[in-house]
Amino acid sequence: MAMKTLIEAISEAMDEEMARDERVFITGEDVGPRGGVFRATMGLIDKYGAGRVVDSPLAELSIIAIGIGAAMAGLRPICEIQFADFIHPAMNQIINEAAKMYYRSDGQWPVPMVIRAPYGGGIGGGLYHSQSLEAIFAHVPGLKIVVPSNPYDAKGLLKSAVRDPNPVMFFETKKGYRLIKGEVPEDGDYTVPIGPVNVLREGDDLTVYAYGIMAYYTWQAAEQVADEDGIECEVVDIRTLLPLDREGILESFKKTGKALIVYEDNLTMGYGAEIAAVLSDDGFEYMDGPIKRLAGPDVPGVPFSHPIQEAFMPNPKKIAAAIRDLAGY
Amino acid sequence: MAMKTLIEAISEAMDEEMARDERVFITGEDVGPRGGVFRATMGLIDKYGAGRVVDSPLAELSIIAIGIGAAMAGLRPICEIQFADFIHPAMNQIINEAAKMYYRSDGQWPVPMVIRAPYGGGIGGGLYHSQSLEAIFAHVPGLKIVVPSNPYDAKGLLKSAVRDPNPVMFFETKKGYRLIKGEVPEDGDYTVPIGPVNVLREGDDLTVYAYGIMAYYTWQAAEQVADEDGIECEVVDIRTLLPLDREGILESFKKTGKALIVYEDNLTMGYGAEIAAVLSDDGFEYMDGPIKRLAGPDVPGVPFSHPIQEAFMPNPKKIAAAIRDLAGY
Amino acid sequence: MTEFVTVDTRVDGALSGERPSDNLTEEQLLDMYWSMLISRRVDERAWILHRQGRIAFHISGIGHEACQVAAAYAINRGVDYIHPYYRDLALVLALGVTPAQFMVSLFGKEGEYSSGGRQMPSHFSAKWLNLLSMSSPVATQVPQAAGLAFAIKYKIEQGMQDPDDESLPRLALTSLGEGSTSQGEWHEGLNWAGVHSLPFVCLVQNNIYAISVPMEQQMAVKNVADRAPAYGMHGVIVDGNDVLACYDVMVDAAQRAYNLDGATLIEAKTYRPVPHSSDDDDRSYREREEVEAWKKKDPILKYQNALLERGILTDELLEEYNARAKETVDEAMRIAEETPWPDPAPHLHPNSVYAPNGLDWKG
Amino acid sequence: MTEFVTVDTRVDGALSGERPSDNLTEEQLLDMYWSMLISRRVDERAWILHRQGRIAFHISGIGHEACQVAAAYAINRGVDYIHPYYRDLALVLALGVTPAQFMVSLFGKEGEYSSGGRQMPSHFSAKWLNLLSMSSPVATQVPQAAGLAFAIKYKIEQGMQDPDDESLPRLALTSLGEGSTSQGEWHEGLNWAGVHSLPFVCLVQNNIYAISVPMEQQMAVKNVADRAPAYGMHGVIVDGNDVLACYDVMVDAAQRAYNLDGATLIEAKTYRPVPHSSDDDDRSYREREEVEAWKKKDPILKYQNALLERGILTDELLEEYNARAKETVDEAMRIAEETPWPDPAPHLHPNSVYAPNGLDWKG
Ligand SMILES: Cc1ncc(C[n+]2csc(CCOP(=O)(O)OP(=O)(O)O)c2C)c(N)n1
Ligand SMILES: Cc1ncc(C[n+]2csc(CCOP(=O)(O)OP(=O)(O)O)c2C)c(N)n1
Ligand SMILES: [Mg+2]
Ligand SMILES: [Mg+2]
Repeated sequence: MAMKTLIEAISEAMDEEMARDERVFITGEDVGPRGGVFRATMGLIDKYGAGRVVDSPLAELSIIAIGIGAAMAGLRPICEIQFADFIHPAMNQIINEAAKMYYRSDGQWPVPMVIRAPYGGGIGGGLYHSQSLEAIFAHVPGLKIVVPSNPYDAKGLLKSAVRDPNPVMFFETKKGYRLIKGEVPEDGDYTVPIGPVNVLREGDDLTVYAYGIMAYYTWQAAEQVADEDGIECEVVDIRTLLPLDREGILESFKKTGKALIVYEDNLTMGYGAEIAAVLSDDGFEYMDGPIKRLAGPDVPGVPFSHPIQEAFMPNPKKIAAAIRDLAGY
Repeated sequence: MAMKTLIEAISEAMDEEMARDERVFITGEDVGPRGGVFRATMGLIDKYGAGRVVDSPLAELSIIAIGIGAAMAGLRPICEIQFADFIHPAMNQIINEAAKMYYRSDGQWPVPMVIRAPYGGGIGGGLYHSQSLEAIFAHVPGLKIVVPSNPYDAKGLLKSAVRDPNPVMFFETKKGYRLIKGEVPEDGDYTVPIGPVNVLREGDDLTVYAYGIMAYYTWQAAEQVADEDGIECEVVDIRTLLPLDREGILESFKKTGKALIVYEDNLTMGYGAEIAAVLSDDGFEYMDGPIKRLAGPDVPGVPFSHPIQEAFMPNPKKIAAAIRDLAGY
Repeated sequence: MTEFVTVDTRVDGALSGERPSDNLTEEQLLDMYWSMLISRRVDERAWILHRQGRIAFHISGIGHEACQVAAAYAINRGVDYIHPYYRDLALVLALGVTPAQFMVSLFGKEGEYSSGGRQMPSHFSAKWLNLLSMSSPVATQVPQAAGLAFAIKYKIEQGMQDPDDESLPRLALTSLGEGSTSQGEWHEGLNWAGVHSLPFVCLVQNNIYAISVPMEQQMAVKNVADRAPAYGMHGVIVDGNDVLACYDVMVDAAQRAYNLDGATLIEAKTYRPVPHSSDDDDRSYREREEVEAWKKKDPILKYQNALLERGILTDELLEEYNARAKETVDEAMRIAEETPWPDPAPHLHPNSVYAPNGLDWKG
Repeated sequence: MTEFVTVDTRVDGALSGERPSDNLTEEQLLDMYWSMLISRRVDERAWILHRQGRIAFHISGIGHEACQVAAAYAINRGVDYIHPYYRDLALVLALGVTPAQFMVSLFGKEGEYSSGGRQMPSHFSAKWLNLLSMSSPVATQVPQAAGLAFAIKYKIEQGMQDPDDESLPRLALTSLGEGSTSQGEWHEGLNWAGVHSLPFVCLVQNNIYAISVPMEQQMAVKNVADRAPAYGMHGVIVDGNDVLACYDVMVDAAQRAYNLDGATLIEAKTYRPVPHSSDDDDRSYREREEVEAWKKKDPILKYQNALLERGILTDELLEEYNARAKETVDEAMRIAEETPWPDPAPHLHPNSVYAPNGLDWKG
């Protein structure tokens, strides 16, 4: 095992999948010589050529549509959207097309493609370089949605995504790209299955659900409240948001009876709403307190100005406070 | 008062607002001589001219963007999207632009516009003429979202929408256009405020939350179970989905302690998730049973074939059954 | 970078040099006639079924048969990719979808060929013919077809496909109406086709209306093909009611694609003599005289007369064809009626939503 | 329907007839020089601040000053609508945004002029100048600007506005980079402008790169303006580093708009001699020689030399201007530093999200 950053793990996954399968190609803005604005595809054009690492025109819907067409023709596109905030022009292609193709053709036309997009705030990106988009897409049957929280999962899940015969949206915490480090097997082709949630930390007092960088922050907060207050949280990293592992979600709740859901996206209709809905129905008999959500406020975006941004974003401190509140219920 | 269909009420609202305010204009596909494919704008071009009832090119993002630009310049656009299913090309303009404009300019540029779109299934429309889109937009702070269930509300809410200084999405149940009839004041300029929920029927046993045609069906089901089983449901018509009237939602729940949420959209991350999340947090201490959702299954669309469509759609019978189940909890 | 291409105005019939259609055998010429005729008859029956209240919806290809059948015959049928639009009934029948399959789809009966009855009629799909699956939002197929064409070029360039292997798709053809070219999807799709010089053909069936909206409220050009230069594409205008003229330009475009010599935008000028769909009433937006005038230019009539004149078609043959068409349609109807309604359960099951893990899709 | 417009290639300087710029007074000529200079100096200071780690981000207008300042001076400044893009620093300063306001925005300090500090720097907005609010997704402003132009024409046609009233906006100008023309938003916006012959001007600042992606991977035409005919728009190509040439074509376009005579697409050929933004490193995608060659064509240098040659600018004046520029920038910096950080609360309050009920917005 070697220590890798999140983005290194992601780059490695793409590199290995391209080496493994000639059908895999990458397209997106600046993915070629520039190596992507976050450098996730750095060096791949030198290794695999401009035919397989294709700088697209500045046109997101076409990036996705080219991917859909190529996937139906048997290739394995990895489409990079430079920032998740710019995925909206492609929503028609993703929601009405990629997600519905297999179903609408009664299985005739699968769409095996991956859509990678850096998401999330806290990097001074303002309204349009900070968005979380998972909630909207989590309402779209036919998509799979993955949001890894650590390098091991990121690499293993991305490889699974490339091999999955369905459209997989792969959201990457850009704030965590270089911040989050972790062990990744030195070599050897491992995958992490798309589907099951992952318990990052066991505990009996309450369950905190999160994904992406919020799972990372939650784990930090959980360690802190364990140290300082003796509160033992179970931290469930949802990882695959769609299709949701309902049993996995419920299992922990049956033990603790208390749930906090953390996400940085706007509160209302954010992904935590679905977790709360599942728990308050299937988990009703285990409920031992209100289902709490800690999320971004309902304003149209993450503000740029530093103090406002900080006030917007959940962080380990706010999470710890929410844990203490709920534990004390 | 006169009996009107839902669509008549909607047409009247537009007619009266155009007569009242020269800034109001309509654009969309086939809204001119054709009067809209559902005939909502029938006759308006004769009355107000082709300058105010403007057949757009077949291009939804431009319909919305023209509306945004015109609204910022002081007009009052009513943009018609022919079927909600075709709004996706405009999601960038709605989510990233219309919704965020006022906030991103610190109040410099309001966007007073209305986006009308017929939604919903049960009319043999298959995957692309049956969609419910409210859940996705309900996650977008800056938008207001209205879904009327009856002619009186439809007319009054649409007039409020035209006068609202914000972008208002107005979803119209196309199945209910001619099916749902109700009393509408003969003349006299009334409005219904955007915001508060409306209790359609009082009851102590449990609360059913719904909107649009599902509120209409729910009311029918509630009458039936009252007659047949003596179960008294409170039926809360949410009407304004964003911003949500949290107090209005909670008020009924505090009385009944049991909630069923009905929507025809896909279950997962549908609008009912947010209601469940609100109730299981702020309403926890009143909970007297699991929060139940009755919704469309998680398949990518409403199928065309009649028996499959029927199996997909919630209807009064299924709602009554869900009410009985919950009442018996 | 492809050079601009000036627009070729074959609509005036000013064809010079050898015409590919000159090489069509009598049998082929008659096959094409049959394809147009059977499509028309199936289509007419659908209107009748709708009027009888037996089906809920029909959207028609009447009037568009010439350019569609020409397209099917000019390419490698059943092998090249076709990403069609809802008016392409003649195209998909010429490709190999059967009248019975289409009839079943009108009802949404069990085992419906394109979607298992999940989609509305005329939302074609037939993997076995490399006919792609249609949605309703217009123009979405255009950039996807560029993606199919991209894959063809990719496979050739990466040594995964022999460029001359006729058992594999060598072009992607997509079609749509003139109104749909207002969509950003069209712009972005054609832009890719031009930038990457893809084996791509875009067939715009210009019937001068998008439901009720006429050309001049749709675009500020006289011809859709006038936009080809904006994408470095070859642009052609053709009389869309003249099947052989359409065949000529389609063959030309197909050859260009097979040679990886650039993408082509074909504008077929035609007309829809019937309402937009069974939900439409076209009297609100166009004069009856206009409709009647166009009916005189009917593509089937036109071709029929040409073939009669050339002695390829005879009155007996014509009678035989009409009888065969009626039989075929009756038989298709019988099959559709006898087909049972589907059991909803599998169509609402999660397994219907996702392709199974481990499926190694090869296209 | 507007007729096609052949592209005018003023890039070669082949101007004939009277040039609007011939009528500019010396004062106006010097004002324009000052506008270019102050923008450059503010911009350079922003780069320094970033290098010093005092600000987090800067996106630059360096190299683009000529076409931007020309645009500001050719229209009815502060009255006509401008829907800009992030590189338009010189344009917005020439319009009336102050260097201090811009400096405050670099930090996101309290009361920031465009968004209260909610947006990243260079996301301009100034209602009092009819400068519209920018987002980051490229090209979204284009169809919105068509909407602004639509409103102008609407008000005139409905008798709500006197067409000659210069106190009201009579055109909408929007600008963007060449890469952004690949977006469907651009297509749909220009299509409206053409169909409705709107008082609309689209200024494409073609610096031949979209971040790292060069023209030839972006479009299959040599000039963006080659696409104007596809929209029934007037198309013009101009040397974007020649402020007076830009002024000439801008005046022409503005007059056309004021006369409701049609929409114009202007392509200003220019270059970005600096990285795309402070996050970029342009060495991975272009040769230093190319950058150096373009630096020789710097628009300020070019204009300065022309003015010196004509005796309008003198060495003393130049020195004075430079001193004044330094002072202005220093003062702007001082103000920015002294401005406090904002209190987050009002920016996260629901009241910040929705315009209040009852507001009767008049634009
Ligand atoms: C994105 C989208 N918007 C609206 C519609 C509704 N609609 C269906 S067909 C049509 C007109 C299409 O006109 P055109 O492209 O000219 O094709 P034609 O039907 O004339 O062959 C419209 C508006 C749609 N299907 N998709
Ligand atoms: C929809 C969208 N996609 C991607 C981006 C990221 N991005 C910002 S600027 C830019 C390049 C723009 O190039 P061009 O239009 O040529 O303008 P220039 O920066 O060269 O002036 C890109 C890709 C964006 N802002 N919006
Ligand atoms: Mg048409
Ligand atoms: Mg550029």
